[in-house]
Amino acid sequence: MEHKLYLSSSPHLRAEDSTSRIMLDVSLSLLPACGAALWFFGLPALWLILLCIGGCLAFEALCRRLMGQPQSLRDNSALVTGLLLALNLPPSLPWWMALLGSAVAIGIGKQVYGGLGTNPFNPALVARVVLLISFPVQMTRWSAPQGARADLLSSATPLGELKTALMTGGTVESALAATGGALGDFFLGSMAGSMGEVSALALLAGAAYLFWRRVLTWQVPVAFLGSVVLISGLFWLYDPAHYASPLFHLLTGGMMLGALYMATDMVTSPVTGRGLIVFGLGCGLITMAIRLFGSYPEGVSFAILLMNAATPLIDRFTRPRPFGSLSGKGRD
Amino acid sequence: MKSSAFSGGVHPQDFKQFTASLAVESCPLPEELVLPLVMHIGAPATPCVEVGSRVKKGQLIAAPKGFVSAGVHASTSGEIRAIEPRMHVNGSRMQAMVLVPDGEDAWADGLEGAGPNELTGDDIRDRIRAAGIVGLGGAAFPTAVKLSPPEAKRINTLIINGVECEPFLTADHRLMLEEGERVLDGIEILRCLLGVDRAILGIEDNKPDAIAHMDKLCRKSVVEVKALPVRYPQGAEKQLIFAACGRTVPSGGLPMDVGVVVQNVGTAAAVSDAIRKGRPLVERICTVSGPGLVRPANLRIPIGAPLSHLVKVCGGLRGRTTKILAGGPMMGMAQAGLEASATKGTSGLLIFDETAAQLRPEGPCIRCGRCVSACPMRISPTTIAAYSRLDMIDAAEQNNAMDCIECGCCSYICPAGLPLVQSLRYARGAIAARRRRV
Amino acid sequence: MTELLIIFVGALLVNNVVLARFLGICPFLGVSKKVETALGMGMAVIFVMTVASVVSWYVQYFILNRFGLEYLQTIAFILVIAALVQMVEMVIQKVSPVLYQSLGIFLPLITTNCAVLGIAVLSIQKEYGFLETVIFSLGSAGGFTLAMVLFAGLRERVDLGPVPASFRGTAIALVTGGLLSLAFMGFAGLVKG
Amino acid sequence: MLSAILTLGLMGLLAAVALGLAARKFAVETDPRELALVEVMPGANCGACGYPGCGGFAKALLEGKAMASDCSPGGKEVAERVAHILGVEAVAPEPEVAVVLCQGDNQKARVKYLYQGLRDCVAAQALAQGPKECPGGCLGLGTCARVCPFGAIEMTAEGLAVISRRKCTGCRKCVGACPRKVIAMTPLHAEVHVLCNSHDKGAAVRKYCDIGCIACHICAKTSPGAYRIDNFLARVDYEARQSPLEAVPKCPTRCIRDFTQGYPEGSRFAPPVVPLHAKDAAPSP
Repeated sequence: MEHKLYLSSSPHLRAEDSTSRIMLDVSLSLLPACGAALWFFGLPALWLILLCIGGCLAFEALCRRLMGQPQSLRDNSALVTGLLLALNLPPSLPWWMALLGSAVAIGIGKQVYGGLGTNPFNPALVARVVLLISFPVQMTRWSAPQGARADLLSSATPLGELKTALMTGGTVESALAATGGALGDFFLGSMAGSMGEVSALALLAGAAYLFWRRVLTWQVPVAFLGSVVLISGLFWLYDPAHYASPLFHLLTGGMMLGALYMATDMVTSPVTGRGLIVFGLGCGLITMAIRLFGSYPEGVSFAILLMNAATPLIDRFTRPRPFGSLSGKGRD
Repeated sequence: MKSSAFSGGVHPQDFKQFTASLAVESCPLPEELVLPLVMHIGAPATPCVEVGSRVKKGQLIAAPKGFVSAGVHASTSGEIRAIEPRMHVNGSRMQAMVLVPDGEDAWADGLEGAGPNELTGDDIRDRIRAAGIVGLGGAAFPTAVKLSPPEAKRINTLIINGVECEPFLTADHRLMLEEGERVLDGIEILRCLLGVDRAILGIEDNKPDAIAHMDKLCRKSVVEVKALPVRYPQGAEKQLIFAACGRTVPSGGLPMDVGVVVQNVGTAAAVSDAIRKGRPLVERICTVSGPGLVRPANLRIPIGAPLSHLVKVCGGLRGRTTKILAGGPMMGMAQAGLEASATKGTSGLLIFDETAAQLRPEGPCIRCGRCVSACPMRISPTTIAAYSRLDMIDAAEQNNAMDCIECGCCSYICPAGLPLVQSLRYARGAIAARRRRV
Repeated sequence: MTELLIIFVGALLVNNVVLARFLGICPFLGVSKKVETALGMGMAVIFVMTVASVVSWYVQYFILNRFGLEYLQTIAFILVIAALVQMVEMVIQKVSPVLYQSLGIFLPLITTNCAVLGIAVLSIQKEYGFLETVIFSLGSAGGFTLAMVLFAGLRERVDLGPVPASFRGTAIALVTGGLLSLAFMGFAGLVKG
Repeated sequence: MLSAILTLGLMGLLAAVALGLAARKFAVETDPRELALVEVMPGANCGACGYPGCGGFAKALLEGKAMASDCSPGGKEVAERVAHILGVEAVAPEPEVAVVLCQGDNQKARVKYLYQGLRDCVAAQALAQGPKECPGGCLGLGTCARVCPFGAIEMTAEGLAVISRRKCTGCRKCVGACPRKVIAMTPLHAEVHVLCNSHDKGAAVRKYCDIGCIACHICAKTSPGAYRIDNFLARVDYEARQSPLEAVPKCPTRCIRDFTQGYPEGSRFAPPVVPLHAKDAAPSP
């Protein structure tokens, strides 16, 4: 043997899944949602998606270069951020705002902390919220879903209609009538909203793939959606005229996108199973608090960001008890 | 009785197809045998023969020093050529006895066995100690020590480890298939010695032939053969105890705290030899395998055979060798060459070529939590590794770093390719050093 | 009852003293490197803020208003708060030296903590009654503690990572604080605070 | 106006009385010297003294457990001030600096195997005694640089630790951290060092290192008394009166280095321009 051997610490076998593969899986699973966006909002949606992805990749490369760090495009995480950001934006957003969002997501949301894995907040959501607060008009100017022949008619989201109706003394029914949609349409995605959040069907299909690939774990979606159903259900049973049904809450706004993709972001959620459940419950609780009582019609993004902030604390208090530790004995 | 599943664990590809169906073959004697004075956990043995003296197979050449120690026996007849530092499988040079075989392979005189009821418990224990038997599963803890629990600890269950959960390795598998009687005899001796009437032989269910065979043999005895669902690290002591009889060894405690003694099947076979034939531990079965080897095999090797000799017996290297491991791929030690020699604990020698050894480049932790859910000791490897990297030893200790058993599940599953086990080992080393100082 | 709840939630979340009113930034940045110290500081602030508000309320309504000395509000409040904090400092030093050591220089800083003075003044401005003042200051101090602890958790985590050299320390803490404040904006309008 | 003054005055008086009572009731005994001691410490909290931080050292001093001269980063100055506060005689410590006794970077020294894993010398050393063929050479993974509280150690691009003699305060942290014991404490006045740490025989050293000591004895012959060969490794006798300088250019493997002429190859530290003994005279920051 004239060449040198490799030496490393045990173990010497490695599982197949790598970071870049996981990120690629997430991107692949978002394809149905992208397709739905294209179907309902037409070519502008495609441009916006490509712009966000391109922007994120470019800013990622730029930041790494400025910091004198090795390039990290190959881990595919910027791709995921770009995709998720695009799907969180209204289809009629001016192009430069999308670029600005990409810069915020990658720069402030992620690279400033040292890159992948270190950011405490979900980068795409940081960008979305920054845009929402900076450009409230453009960020809430929704185009109605018109299929491929998009004629960019302005319209309000079902949640927006609901909030307006309730504030002006209307009822849930009048709000639903104003959106002109049925729950079935919401499920397929035929409603106004951010590009990726409209079609629950497409999102569920993608999530099923992720679940099969074992990238997605059940805790956050189940806890998140479960607590939303529970809370909205209680209020709905109490007064159906002024509180929308659980199904309405599940299918509208960013609920599906948030619960299946944004809240399940590995980097910004807890590492333990118990922690993930607490995280999901917290997301659901805050989302419903904002939706029912807040001034914003939609609270998913804020809820996830707030729970992102609580993640280090959740991790600390759900630290697993070692096998055989005295307090853990009862569980066995 | 139903078997409980321990939490965590992983399912690596087992690669046992290389050698699982190959009968154990004898390994020819090498030109020299290198017997390190430390082949066990505990104090090094002290040489008790002079350089240049002629020794017979089975003769004690280095005596144990203290209670936790084990003697070294000549694994063939020949001449002690030197006592000098030689490369050990642990990677450093350590004092070893170099034995040049004379080719006769003649047993020492006076090695006599005993019948089933001739010996008292203390006699058996003394014979096991005198035979230099250590745990043959890999940890190499002196067996006699394990068999001498303090009075206060009541032992009521003997668990025999036939799990062999490490990929590639088939030594225990073949031993049970080919010499099941010897294993069973050893189990019976150990059982009587400990005075327990419950013995469980745990075997993973990827070895159905061994399960069937041992089940048939054990029908007449009280030994219960238990098929365990495949999961790494089933063979780790605490996990095996939990899987086999549902008891939880307390954190920082020993199996005896829950009334259990665990022994490996190979150890049981060695105990049988020591009692029935009076023969000390001079050989073991070692799986020599891996894609980088011409002819993988299960070899019955004399203790102290150089690794290079084992490779030669197996037809030599094939392709571009990238990695050499002593032991299994999950917990075994990487070697810088073939210079070292097999010790009592060397259950396998694995040769990887470039298809197997490519570790993925390290990336940042993405907090996926897979290491946390894979950890059979239920600690948080990624958290401890982060602290370890910054030398935050206090924080690592608070996060239960000392519970780590270095099974390798976390590093195996990590998508970022982080050397988590190494970080944990580093933290554990620092914690232990600090505890010694205080 | 609902009124009090609204005041409490409003002070705790919607108009969070640190993240929405931007008062008390000094300890927010200074004592937030560890969750334990942040929690200790939070507890100290809960105590000081509540007592200070209550005493200030009495001073306002029973002394200043009675003698027509409303213009002395700021100086009188500062006097009361400073004396209180000194007292707390002495007690903590005696009772819990460990807590005293970790709070260190920041205990005297509560003296000049604008949050404490701010909440005392705000509850007068909002013309709260006695019970409302107590609830308001408890909520505000609770919000301060909540923000501190969340922020300390985030900082502990961020400090483990490879933050670029130019952002290390206060810079990244401010970025994180900004993002946290952003997230808290979601509570806007939750109750009319 | 009067009422304002009276009110405020009364309130102030009330507060003062309350505070005074509290101060008496909750008084905590502290040794005023402790504060004074912490004041004069360097404040690096490096732990070189063996106590937790400068505060811990001050406590230990007061309890008589530590010596005034135990603070090596502070050197003579701190020792004197501490002694003054404690009212004892100062014993000035001999100033020392740490030196990495190796020049075998990745270019000059051969590796035993290709290491994959933690970028840490202690972790690498645990794997078959480290990736370098040389049993004593610098592993170059930067454990010492990480533990140095003064930023006095840099890692060259080719993987060699170099210690700045200016920034080093002699706290010995790196000495304790190095798994290969390649860092030695040397007197500050010594400027010539044999930069090799291998006790192997010359032939063995030649095989794995271009710049290691081969124990040829030329240095000992050129500058008699200034060097001694200790188990196949030359060492400068720092106590000797003879100057070791003459032997520096004669060394066939160039492993003897005169530090006034610069640091080992690859270091970005500027070579010292003034003689190093002048360090004491240099204005302290």
